[in-house]
Amino acid sequence: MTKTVGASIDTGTFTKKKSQWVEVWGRFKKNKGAMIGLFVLIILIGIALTEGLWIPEEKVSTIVVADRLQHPSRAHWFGTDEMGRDIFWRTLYATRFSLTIGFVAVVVSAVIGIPIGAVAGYVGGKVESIVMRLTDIFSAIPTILMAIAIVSLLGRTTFNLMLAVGISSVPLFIRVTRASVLTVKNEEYIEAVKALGKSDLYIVFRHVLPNCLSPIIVQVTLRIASAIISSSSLSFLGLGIKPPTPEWGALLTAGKEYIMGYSYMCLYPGLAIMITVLAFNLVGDGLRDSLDPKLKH
Amino acid sequence: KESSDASGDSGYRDHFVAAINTMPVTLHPGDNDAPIVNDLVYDELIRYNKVTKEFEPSLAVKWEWIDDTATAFRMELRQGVKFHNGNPFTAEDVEYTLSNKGANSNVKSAFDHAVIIDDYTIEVYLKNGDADYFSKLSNTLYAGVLNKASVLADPDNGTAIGTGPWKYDMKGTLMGDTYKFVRNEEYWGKKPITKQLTLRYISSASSRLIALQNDEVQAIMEPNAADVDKIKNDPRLEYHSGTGVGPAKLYYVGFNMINGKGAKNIYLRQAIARALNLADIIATSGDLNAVEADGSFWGANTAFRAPTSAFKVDLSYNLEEARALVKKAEALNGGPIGKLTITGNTTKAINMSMCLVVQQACKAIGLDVDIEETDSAGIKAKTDWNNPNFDIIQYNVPLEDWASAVNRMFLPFSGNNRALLNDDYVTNLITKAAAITNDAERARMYQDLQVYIHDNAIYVPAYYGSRDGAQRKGVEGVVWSNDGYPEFAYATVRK
Amino acid sequence: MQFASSIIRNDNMHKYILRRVLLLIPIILGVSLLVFVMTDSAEGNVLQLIGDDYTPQQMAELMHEYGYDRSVLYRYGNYMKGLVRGNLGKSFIYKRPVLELYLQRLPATLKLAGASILVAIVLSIPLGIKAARSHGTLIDNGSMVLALLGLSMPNYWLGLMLAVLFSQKLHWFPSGGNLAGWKSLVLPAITLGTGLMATMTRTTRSSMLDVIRQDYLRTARAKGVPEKVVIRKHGLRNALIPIITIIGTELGKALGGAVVTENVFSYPGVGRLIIEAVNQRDTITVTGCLIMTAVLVAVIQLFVDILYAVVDPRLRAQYTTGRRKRGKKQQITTQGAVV
Amino acid sequence: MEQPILDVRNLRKYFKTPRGLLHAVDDISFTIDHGKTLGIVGESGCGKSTTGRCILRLIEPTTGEIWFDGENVAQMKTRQLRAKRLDMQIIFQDPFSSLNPRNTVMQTIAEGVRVQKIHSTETEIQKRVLELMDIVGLAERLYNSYPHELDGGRRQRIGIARALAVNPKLIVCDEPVSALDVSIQAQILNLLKDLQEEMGLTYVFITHNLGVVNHISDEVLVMYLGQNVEQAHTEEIFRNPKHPYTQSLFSAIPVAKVGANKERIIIKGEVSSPINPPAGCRFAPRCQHRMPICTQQDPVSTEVTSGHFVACHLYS
Amino acid sequence: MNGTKQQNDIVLSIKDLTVHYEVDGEVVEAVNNLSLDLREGKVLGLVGETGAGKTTTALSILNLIPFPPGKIKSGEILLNGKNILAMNIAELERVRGKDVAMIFQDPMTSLNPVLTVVDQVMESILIHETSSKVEARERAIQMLETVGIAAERADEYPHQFSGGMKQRVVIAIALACNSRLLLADEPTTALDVTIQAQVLDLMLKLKEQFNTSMIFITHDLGVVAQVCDEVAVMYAGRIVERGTLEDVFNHTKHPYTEGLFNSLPSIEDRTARLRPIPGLMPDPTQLPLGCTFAPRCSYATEACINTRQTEIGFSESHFALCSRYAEKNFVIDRKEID
Ligand SMILES: Nc1ncnc2c1ncn2[C@@H]1O[C@H](COP(=O)(O)OP(=O)(O)OP(=O)(O)O)[C@@H](O)[C@H]1O
Ligand SMILES: Nc1ncnc2c1ncn2[C@@H]1O[C@H](COP(=O)(O)OP(=O)(O)OP(=O)(O)O)[C@@H](O)[C@H]1O
Ligand SMILES: [Mg+2]
Ligand SMILES: [Mg+2]
Repeated sequence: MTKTVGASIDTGTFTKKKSQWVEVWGRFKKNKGAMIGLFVLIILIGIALTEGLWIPEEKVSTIVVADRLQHPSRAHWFGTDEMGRDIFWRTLYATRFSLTIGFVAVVVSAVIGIPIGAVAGYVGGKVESIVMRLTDIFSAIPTILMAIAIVSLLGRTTFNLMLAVGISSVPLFIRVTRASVLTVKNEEYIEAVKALGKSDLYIVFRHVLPNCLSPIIVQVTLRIASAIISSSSLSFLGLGIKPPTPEWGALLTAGKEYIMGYSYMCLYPGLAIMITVLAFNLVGDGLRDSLDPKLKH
Repeated sequence: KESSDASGDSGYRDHFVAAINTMPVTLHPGDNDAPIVNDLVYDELIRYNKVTKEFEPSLAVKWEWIDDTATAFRMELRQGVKFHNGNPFTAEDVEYTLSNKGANSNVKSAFDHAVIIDDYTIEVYLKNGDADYFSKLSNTLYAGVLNKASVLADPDNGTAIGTGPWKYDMKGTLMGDTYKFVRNEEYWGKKPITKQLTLRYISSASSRLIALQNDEVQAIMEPNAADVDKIKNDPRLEYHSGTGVGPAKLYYVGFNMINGKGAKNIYLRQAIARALNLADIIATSGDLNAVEADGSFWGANTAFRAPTSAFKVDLSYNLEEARALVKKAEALNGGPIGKLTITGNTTKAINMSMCLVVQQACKAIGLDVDIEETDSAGIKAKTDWNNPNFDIIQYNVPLEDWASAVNRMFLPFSGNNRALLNDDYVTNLITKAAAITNDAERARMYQDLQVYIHDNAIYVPAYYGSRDGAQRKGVEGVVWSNDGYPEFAYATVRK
Repeated sequence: MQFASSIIRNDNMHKYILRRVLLLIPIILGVSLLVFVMTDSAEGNVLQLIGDDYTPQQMAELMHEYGYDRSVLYRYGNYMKGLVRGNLGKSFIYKRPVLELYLQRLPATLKLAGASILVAIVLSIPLGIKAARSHGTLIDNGSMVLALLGLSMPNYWLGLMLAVLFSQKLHWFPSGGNLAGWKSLVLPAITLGTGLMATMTRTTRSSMLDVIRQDYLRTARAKGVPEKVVIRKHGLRNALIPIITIIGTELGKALGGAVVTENVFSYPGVGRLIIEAVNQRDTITVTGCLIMTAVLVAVIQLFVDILYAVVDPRLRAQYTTGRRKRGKKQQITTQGAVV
Repeated sequence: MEQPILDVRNLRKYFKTPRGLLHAVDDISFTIDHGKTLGIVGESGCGKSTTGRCILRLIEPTTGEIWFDGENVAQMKTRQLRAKRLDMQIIFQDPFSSLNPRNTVMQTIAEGVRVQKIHSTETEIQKRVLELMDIVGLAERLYNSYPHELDGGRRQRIGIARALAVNPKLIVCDEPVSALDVSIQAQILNLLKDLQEEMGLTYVFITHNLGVVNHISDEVLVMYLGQNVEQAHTEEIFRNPKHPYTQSLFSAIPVAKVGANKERIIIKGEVSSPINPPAGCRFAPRCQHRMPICTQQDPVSTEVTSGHFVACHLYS
Repeated sequence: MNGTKQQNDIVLSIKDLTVHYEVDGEVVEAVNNLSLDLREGKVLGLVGETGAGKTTTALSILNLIPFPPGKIKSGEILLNGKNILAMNIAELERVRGKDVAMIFQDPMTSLNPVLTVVDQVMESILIHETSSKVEARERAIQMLETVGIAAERADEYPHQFSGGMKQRVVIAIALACNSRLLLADEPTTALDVTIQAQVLDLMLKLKEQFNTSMIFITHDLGVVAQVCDEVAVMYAGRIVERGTLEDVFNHTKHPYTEGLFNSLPSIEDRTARLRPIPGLMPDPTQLPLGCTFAPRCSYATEACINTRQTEIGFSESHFALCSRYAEKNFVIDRKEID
């Protein structure tokens, strides 16, 4: 075999561009809103991860009857609740619960939804139509109703709440994954890999799923946001987390009975939810824009 | 245009709306957890006057035991009373009310048969002695009188027919939300002034108050304790705490006496009892007029109350003593107690705060307690007699009718006994007392019962809950009672 | 609309509608089975709740009456037998036919969902178009921030705040119930509509942005079509297609969101019925309501699909194949050209 | 005579579609000798790619035999097939969708090298990848680039390198140059020709650019609506097209020469639907020479001169 | 043709047009100092590789460069003597579709999917010619028939048509108002050869019929040879060579044009090795300082790399942008064909 056939031809200019993720990050950085969202999220996640280290337990859960229903003051920045607990510390402490609920719910739905969607999209045929019919059935019931049904029937525990919110958004993940698998699987490089004699499993995990990542990542971020809202709505309806657990929805629910005279009890947890959800939405939007191939060209 | 009838007064609005926090669910009085509607539509046979503590005639004009063991009585009925559908009220209707398929089990389970002497005289025979039967008949939930003919003709809606001052307006009524009534123009008793009455079910206290301030409703049940000051300071509103003679409900902590950790360990139960600072529980209860329970279970009828001095064991709040009792309990147990669970019905926030206080109290004496949250059905499943599955329970019992309360709480295997007590001593006392018509003797027996229960810390009573309400200025005729639901039958509002 | 009816009269459309209606059957089967199986695994039983102070014998009778002494499948079978005859069973708690309860509540919920969707459509479409056309400007960013806020606000929270402000403080609208005519609808509709509006504004904007990039708009401009007409006639009609999908799914969401809103405002709709039923473990009512809601959503979806066909001629052709999605390789022409 | 490396017999591929059976490939037979190039030409949708994919069994043929190297690919078990596929590779038209955007040049090519299992250590693999890049004319510095950083020509080279990595005997080239500009197209064509010479590769070259087919193939097969209408040596078929479709097709090629495009046969109408096609010659609806028999009976492929096959009633 | 006549029949005159796209802080120099004239009834072929700036040039003529990111930096586009770039939007709308019409590159996407084809054809008639719907429709149907689409299919939607037919519809739209100038942007690239032949044939016939001037954009030299009278070869935003068909094809002057011809497989000599232009087009955001083609040019000198090319005229009609011709004896390898 002679050494080269066409090497001499490649003389054209080549400007090394940044790697894709660097490029995505570059676009993301330009989006002010997304950066603010990311900043807020990092703080929130930081609080969630470290709160055990610096938030005194007794501030969060000890009942101090004498301090009941104190309006915000220097001693209690956000006031105290009906059990005399400090709302500032509770709101802060709730970060972990609320984020965990959002994350776990989305992990539940992603872990169930993505493989099913991937298989349905990749295998196609009967499997696909059965899966999609089932998905139709599932999604004929509005998500929140579905979650209500699940939580009320399985029992009102935190775990079941996460499960319910998670399960109710499984159809979404199935759809999103399937749709992007469908486009990816028709790409010619998949066929090229097949021609190399690779197994389907290898192809799905090595080539198909990595290329479906963008819409899934975006969906995950946005779904965490809506999972936080859904779970707090359930709490509000009396089906979710119970008030003593420091979780924003539960704090708010406890506060709703005091909305007339002690509206601060609703205000701060409500703001916390809003800010968190907003941050996730901003980041999700930012990701969508920066991952969107349409904007690449 | 104003109606010209006698009770009509142009100074009053035609329509009165009240917000209630409890949801009437069916049209059958005996099957309805919310007697607030029952009192409007149905009449009881005997009326219990809470002030004089005497029975008064209602649809029955005369009643008396015809034996000594409280198993048979005769009753004479009011004549000329008409049901909403125009049917006359007769003895047949009474028999039917006590024995029909949907009849409340409180009356039905004791009912054996009836002998109708004539249209207005009836003899009723019970299966076993039940000295409280008359008091049961005074409750429209247990024995709101139905019209046999209309129920037989229409099993679904026929039960909506009563003899009471108000008739259901079925068109405007939306079960579970809005209950509309029109005045019964043919009522045998005192006729209401207002022509239309609407009860709206609003579950959130703050929403009820907003509706009141907005004049969407003219009276509300149970405002939030935290809002009471607001109400008092609002010139348009009036606050009413219950004016009845006794407390509405007893909130208590109970133990699983069958296989819970405290079942065989009296020291553990006593330790927990002594660890509870009732003042804390009350302060966090959200019940403004709550009263510390003084060791007895019922306040409705003082005649049955044991004097506190009769108690042999001091179970008052004392952490030192409580800790010592824990030591004893551990010794009895042969080692550390381990984790306990307290089960609470958390459908209402009040229950949860009580669980929290109990948890914190136990922590103070070195007991580790988990809270298990569940709803009513969950509680019922947990306290299933075959498979009870909890250590401590937080629960409450209504005190409107003390006799049933005592049965519900202490009678083993009664459907409602949530703390699972299976004690021969208690059972014997209760069944014996039930068959005694002599009040003094019964009172003594019940007092013994209380001492026993207290000293053994079988139930730890926490506080008597109250009922309250608020109304707009100009509202008249609402009876804000503490030991039962408010009565809206004669509610009116000045224009 | 005559156009629409002519489309429906089209034979293939008939078949398509029939197919869609038949699709309801598995949905109903699936939903009811799901609920039944889950009910069975729940701790505690509604009958224990009802038969609070029943004797064991009475309890046994009750259990028998509702088939609780048999397997789930038996009860499921029984239920389905009833369902075929349009009987959704009798509520454990209310002791009335579930269908009757549902139908009593449905109009209120439909009114609420309809009003909020209407509010959302009327406000969001112009706003979305405006935002897309002024892409990157203050108007665009401002409306997008607003939309995001609307999306991020828990709607029960919004509802509470609205009630405090407009009922308690200003006395403009009733704080709840359904006794004051259209006024009763205002606050709940705004509460429910805000989230929908947010989504719809965003969808309108992005779909409009998509369309603005399309070649056929350039074609139109090259013809000398005035800019306004370009947007209205060429842009909007194409942008409408994803918006219609969104309206369909949002209506479904509205029916779900109504549950929360109705409970904030004590509004007597299906959502409140469901929550009360859930609280009372009235599973048969929950089941019935879920099934009916699923059917309703499916029917709405059907209407949306028909609406689609009105707007998008490409889809009309699809009805001949009965498939919505067009495969990449299926763009085959059947027509021989006439030259 | 030497056995042909590829012998396709009566290949058919029907797709089920909602509107009916789509006859994408309908009874195609041909053979290719070692080291030769068979050009397949035809209009869009006539089944060229489907044929190519069937050869590698990337899609399952409906019926037919595909004898490759003495074995029938169409009958193979999955495992056997996977091994066999390494002797056959494919290069695609679209340089944008044929490379995984998340893999670097190295990763893409190495995937093929790894399959071979000859090179075990990472350094060996790396060495082999660099060697292959060199062969297809990719500068070493592009080693860690991603496809989106490269132009179409370079991307096409990566595709070629990936195919070469497994040392195939046969490469199906599915319009490898259609998406490229002429100057780049020429670079790739030269590369393919050189590779063929050096490595003795056999090509199935699918295209609709007749200039390219003329340049690169030894033999040409003209397809129309899933069927083989004419097949002959390249020179023969360009000099002497027999089938009316081939004639008009060839006359329609615009030639880059002043005054070269005078007499052209412009056929009317467009390709009809491949779904449930009626009996008879598929080209009949557009054919100038249509006879009654054309719409009744399928024409059979006949050898009009040595090695020149035509399926047309005019010649039978 | 005498001088004055020649001046009068100039339909389009582009002078010194420069168009840039500004994306992510980088400037794409899409069209640079481009000048050209088009005479009445003539077809000018604009050839060049992908990204050479052909479409950008055509869009500039309609003043339809998308802004942002595109921006016309300088230049003048005189259409019948009036400067398009100086017009306000109302004037532009009057010119577009009436005086100058455009056929777009991709027939699949340039038709509005939700309007019937006749609607789309009659739209420009309604805007520019008549306000009567009936009349406009009649004329639109006539136009459709002219391009070979039966009247009974006028009320169908684009998706019901094949690619070739869609392109005919696009042509019908462009021709609806008998514009004097037609810009055809690769009208046949997306089509199969046989269909391409049909469409080209049709366009030529129509051009004869209406005496339209045309800018025909393509990258297929074969098509140019078939339809164009004049040719302009673009490279990296500049016209590197222009002249009559004969000039450019037979007396090629620019090395890039030569490279294009050398890259084409020849029908006659199928074994001849192709001689492609090495390398790639320069990155339009970083155009070389000197001659943009110099890095790939086998004739390039040091001077070519460092200094801008100058335009050399070879005849009244034939120009090339190559500095080497300043040297006396410079010739390129490609033989002149007589
Ligand atoms: N997976 C598939 N499902 C259904 N139909 C298909 C599929 N793949 C191809 N077809 C159809 O089969 C026919 C032949 O397709 P094929 O891709 O082989 O054509 P081609 O000659 O390669 O066309 P092109 O020149 O456009 O690449 C076409 O009508 C196409 O629509
Ligand atoms: N909207 C745009 N934004 C940014 N850059 C653009 C845009 N449109 C064109 N360009 C750039 O301008 C240059 C010229 O593009 P143009 O479309 O005019 O080329 P072309 O010759 O028509 O190419 P093709 O043959 O691919 O149609 C290219 O580098 C292209 O990337
Ligand atoms: Mg192909
Ligand atoms: Mg272009």
